[in-house]
Amino acid sequence: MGVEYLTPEYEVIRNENRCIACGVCVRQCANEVHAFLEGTEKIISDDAKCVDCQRCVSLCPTHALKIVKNDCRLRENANWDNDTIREVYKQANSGGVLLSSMGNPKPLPVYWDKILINASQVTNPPIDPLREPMETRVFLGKRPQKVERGADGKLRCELLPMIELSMPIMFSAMSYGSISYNAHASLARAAQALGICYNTGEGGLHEDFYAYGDNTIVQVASGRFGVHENYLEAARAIEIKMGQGAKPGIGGHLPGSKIVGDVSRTRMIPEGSDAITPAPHHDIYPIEDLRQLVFSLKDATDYRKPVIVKVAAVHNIAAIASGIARSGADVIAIDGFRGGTGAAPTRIRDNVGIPIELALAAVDQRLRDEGIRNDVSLVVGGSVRSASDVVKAIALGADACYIATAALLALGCHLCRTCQSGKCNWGIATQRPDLVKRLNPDVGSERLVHLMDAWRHEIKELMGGMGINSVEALRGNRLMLRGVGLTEKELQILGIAHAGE
Amino acid sequence: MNEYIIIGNGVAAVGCIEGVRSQDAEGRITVISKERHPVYCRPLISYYLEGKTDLSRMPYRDEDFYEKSGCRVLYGLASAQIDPAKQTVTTDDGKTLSYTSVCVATGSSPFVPPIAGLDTVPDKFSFMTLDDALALEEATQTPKRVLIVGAGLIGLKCAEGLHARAASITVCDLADHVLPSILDADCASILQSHLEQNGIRFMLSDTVERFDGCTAHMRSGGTVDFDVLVMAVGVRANTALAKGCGCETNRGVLVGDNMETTVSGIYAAGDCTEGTDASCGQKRVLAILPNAYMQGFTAGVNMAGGTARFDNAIPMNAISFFGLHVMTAGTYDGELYEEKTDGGCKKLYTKDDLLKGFILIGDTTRAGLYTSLIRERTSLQTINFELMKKVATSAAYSSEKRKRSFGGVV
Amino acid sequence: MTPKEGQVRIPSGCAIAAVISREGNRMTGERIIEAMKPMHDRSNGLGGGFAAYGIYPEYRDFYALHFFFDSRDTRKTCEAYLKERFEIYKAERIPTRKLPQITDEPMIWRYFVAPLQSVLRDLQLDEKEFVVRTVMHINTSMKGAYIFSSGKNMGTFKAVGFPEDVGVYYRLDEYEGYAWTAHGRYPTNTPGWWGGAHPFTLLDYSVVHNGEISSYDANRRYIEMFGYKCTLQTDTEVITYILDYLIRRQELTLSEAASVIAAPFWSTIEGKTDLEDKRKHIYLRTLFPSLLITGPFSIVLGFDGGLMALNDRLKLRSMVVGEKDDKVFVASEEAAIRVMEPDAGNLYAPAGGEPVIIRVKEGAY
Amino acid sequence: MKRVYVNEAWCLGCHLCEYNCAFANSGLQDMATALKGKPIYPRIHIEGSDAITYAVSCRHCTDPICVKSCIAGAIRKRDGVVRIDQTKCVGCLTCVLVCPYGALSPNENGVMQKCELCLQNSCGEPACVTGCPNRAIVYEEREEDA
Repeated sequence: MGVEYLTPEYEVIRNENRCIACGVCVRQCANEVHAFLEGTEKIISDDAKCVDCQRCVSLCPTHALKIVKNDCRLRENANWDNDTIREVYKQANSGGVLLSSMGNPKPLPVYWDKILINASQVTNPPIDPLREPMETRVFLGKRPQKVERGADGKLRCELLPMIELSMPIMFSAMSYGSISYNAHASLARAAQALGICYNTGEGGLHEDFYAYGDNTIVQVASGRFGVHENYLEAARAIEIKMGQGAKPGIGGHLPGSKIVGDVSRTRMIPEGSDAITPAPHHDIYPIEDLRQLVFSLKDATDYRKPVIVKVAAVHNIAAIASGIARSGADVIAIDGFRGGTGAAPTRIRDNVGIPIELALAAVDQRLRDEGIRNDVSLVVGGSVRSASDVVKAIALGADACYIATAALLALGCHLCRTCQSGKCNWGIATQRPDLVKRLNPDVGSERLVHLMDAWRHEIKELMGGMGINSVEALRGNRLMLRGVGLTEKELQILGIAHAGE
Repeated sequence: MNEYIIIGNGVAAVGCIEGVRSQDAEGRITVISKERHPVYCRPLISYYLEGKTDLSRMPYRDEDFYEKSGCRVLYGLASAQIDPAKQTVTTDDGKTLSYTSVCVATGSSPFVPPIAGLDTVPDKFSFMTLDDALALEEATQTPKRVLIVGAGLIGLKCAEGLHARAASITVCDLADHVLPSILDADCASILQSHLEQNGIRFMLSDTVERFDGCTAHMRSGGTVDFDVLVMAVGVRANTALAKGCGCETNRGVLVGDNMETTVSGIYAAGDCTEGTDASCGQKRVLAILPNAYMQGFTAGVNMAGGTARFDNAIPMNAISFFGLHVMTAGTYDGELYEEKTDGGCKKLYTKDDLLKGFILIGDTTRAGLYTSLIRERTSLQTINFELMKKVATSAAYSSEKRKRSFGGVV
Repeated sequence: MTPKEGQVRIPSGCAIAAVISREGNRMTGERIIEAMKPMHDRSNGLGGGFAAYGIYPEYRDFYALHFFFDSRDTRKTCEAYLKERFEIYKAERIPTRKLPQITDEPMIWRYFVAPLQSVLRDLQLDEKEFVVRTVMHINTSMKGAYIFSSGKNMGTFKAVGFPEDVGVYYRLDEYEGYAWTAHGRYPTNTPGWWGGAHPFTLLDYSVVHNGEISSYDANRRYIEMFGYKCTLQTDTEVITYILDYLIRRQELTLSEAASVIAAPFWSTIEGKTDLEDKRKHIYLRTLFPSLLITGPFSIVLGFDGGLMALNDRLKLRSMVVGEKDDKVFVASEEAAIRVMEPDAGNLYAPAGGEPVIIRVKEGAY
Repeated sequence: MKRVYVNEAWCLGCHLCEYNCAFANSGLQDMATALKGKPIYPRIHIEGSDAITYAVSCRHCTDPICVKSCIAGAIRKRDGVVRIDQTKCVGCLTCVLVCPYGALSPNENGVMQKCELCLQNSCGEPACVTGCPNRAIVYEEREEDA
């Protein structure tokens, strides 16, 4: 290949007055952007290799580095913008499907940001979370329709298996393989410390993490990687993955180069073989097949594990959710179109699926209209970015939120969106031992705990402001929300009034 | 209350005081010091001449050391004799002190060979004590021609110390290379040429046959005219006192690992002793400072009723001349690994799966790791010696050992 | 035009009072009317009302449906609707006194009715559920008609005005009941609407409430799954439906229902040493999370044969209880109790979430 | 007492500890001014092989052989911390000869220096610890034989 027409996307700017040539940037960049000019103490940078992950910037002790977007631009064109043209060049160079990682970066509406939260004034006192108890505990799962009493007239206090969470947040599915051992260790340890759950994704459960079983949700995906009896037994709950927000309708492909050592053993596939996750579960074509899988898993685990069914938010999500609610599943997890991924075709990531806010509102209302909302809990994910997003999601009707991108950010991810390269400089989306060790789970788990502690404080503050002292009273409490800048239709779907009303 | 008497006031004495005090806060300690100075380290005297240290910085311990240690020092006295039966020490001014245990730390003295005409030399010195250094300083107020007899450690350090003060320095030695006691000819030549580059003149395989005032007549036939003569032929352990009270002696006072002599209640430490060289297992006088302290400390602990052993003494030296560092340790016995570098060298001797000794000239980075291998008698199979040979690094150890070293209290 | 109840959610502050005779001794409405006077400032003249139990002993087998109609036509349509479903034993205007303080009155009627057995059989519904559905239907679908009382041997009387005036207006001095509850309202909008006044009732459950609950929409959206329609958007309405759901439909006891709506904190539950009690609380909280009511409330629930007073779990609203002989008194302020019975004793403020349940002796009502 | 401990599992070999150390002990306000264009003389050093790296600094041994061996009496242990009186040091390197960890090294003037836990500079906490990006170096209390 001759000239590829691709100018470097970023420019590495080194302040020579500050650079002390310590070489940290040289040693830390897995993309080999920085190098000592041979025989000198001078460091040079190859802009073309830079993915803007900011590892060098973060570690440079004298703050001598910055990465900026290359301002070399093609002639302005509102239709054919730079990125679109670059993509055409790339495809003309390679003939391949474009690959991307993490969530949809396009400027599509973020409904969280168009929803505002209420607070108490005069007619009703705000509650100070520093003075009064403020409860964030939730239970996920199916609730019986009717209270039962024994012959003695006493309540038969028997509940179906549920997932108890100290706060309405879980770490969502990320497979061992797509992320590193240390990233998983961080998630598992944090989940245990926090009293919440993390999720294995479809990569199986590494033997070292069985100890965290009570805080683990194990996934059964269409590839069935790593699924065996002990795996199911170890878990707090089992999640059937039907789809993923970042790439609804397609499967996955973890290249053989990443199927090494423990990853291969944990997935139960030979080293070096590609891990192909089929687009559908080939044993689930219609909904009734799903019911069979749900009950197969329940049978296999003696009805002691709640079953979650995870789907991507797509156009007719309300009807799909209704079907899942009737399939015997205990929890429905819905993943919005902004959800992250270790690798997805760019076109799919950026163009398929719908926003989680609308999906959530539609599903919650549909299940209530059908009187089956108590049969399932709703967990939503796909770009829940902050405590206020969580509060809005709960008020719209979610029982809990799944977060992954925010968790990865806590671990050091800088959203450079090149996970697919396997050269994650932050030790997260990589299996290269020298890179994996960059994520010390002591630090990682502590940062995750910090993040969740902070969010919990914020959730409590927000609830206290509304005069609510338990998250149960927030769930589905849409009166606490108002829209701004939304159309009648959007407000109607969200089931909220406009600000000022 | 126990009465401890320490005869001598060098580093071994300090070790002994600190050893006693680690066990017994009460007992009375008496130090009998021939020199009139509080404890200092003799190796510093060349640095003193060189101007790298001064009298105020030379004391080995703080000014209040003796007071804080509850010790009385009798300066300017030598012990005349020890009576082990009566458990007394009689000083040369006739006082008799009783002891519960006594430590002989009498050190060593320069050996001055009987050379004809030595009495005709007006300015002649030894180079052992601070007083020697002060006298030499006085004698070299104006640049003088200096002749040093002896190219051992003392002679060469003296040469370096006087370098800036002397008009010329000539060093002669019967041996065919410098530092014959610690270097082989090969390594010595590196050092010698470095010293020569710095203006020191050598006359090796040669010695003074006769002095005639300020002229030395050499065996080789030549003459050397000089103003100041320093005799640095060697040292002898001061064993007379111990021998006098029945302790067995050889070249030094014989001691066991607990530093007790062959006479019960009498301990010995420092340059006057002959202990076991752990690198070869033979008895040797190891007249080096770290050993003196550790022997003194061991003696002190045992004198005060504690239990301590010092069984990994090895010969070792760190010395530098005009910026060139030389380190040696152990015995030069066994298979040789050798590296030559620009202006330096490395020699490692291994035998029976152990590192026995080494010589480093020039790069001495982390030399302590090699020393440790000898002292700890580390099996070389348990480490990556191929790596260790090339560079002294704990990377050659197992990760468990590193974990203990860097992740634990050591 | 300012919106009225049901079109918008109107927060309000309030005064409540109640009295009950454990012996079933009947009292006229005079004393409870007097009790509202010292709490005058807790209302603003935009709503007052009373619920009385044991007032219709001669019609005890019939549901007493109290109606507001906005026109004669509405009443006729409504009566026709009722006739298809109920035997109407008696229909009459509720007697009132003209008072200058009470204006804009609607037509106020009561019907003593019994469901037609044939209809019940056709619909496969029990009697109470059938009455509830009728009330829901009329209140949501028949414009201009509103049932504000639907229990047996009890009745609710409410209007726009100060409660002491409302009592006189409805001639409550002429009724005798073994239990009374009263409510004065301080809504935060101007017009008020007769239907929006308290107590709010369904069957024999009546609720007077002081507070503004923050869990409202969570509660509402939950309870609406079970056929209830919260047309008024008031706290009292949703609380009434919740209690109906828990007590009548889920057959929980009063104290169990109280443990759902004013559930103890998890930390309290975990600290319980009575394991059975602990298990019960975990069960109820886990089963009915969306019926937890947060925010300030003090309520008195009236039901056939008793009262239950309950505060929110943080006790963000005042409520005191006192007693004398066979009578038990509940009010927002002690002054109100003193008016009813100057010598009332055992006065105390129940803790948040601790239900006070008073029942009339079996057979005495 | 608190000491600096190193866990090679997390050491990235980035050498930041060395630079942070050199800067902390430079007495200067700005790292670039302090370290630009000159060799650095840190008191902590990264060592390692192809597979592992780790930082080495003074262990503040319970029974420090350097203290016993110093010919100038310049190395003393006080309050658990082994310190060098640089005014007394004559640069003989005997301490280098005896230290089994390789924790001592000379400064640019040939005077010995070693980690003194940043107790003598303005850092408060060892700079190598605060600057370590992966918590491979920690400053904490540990039990003997732990």
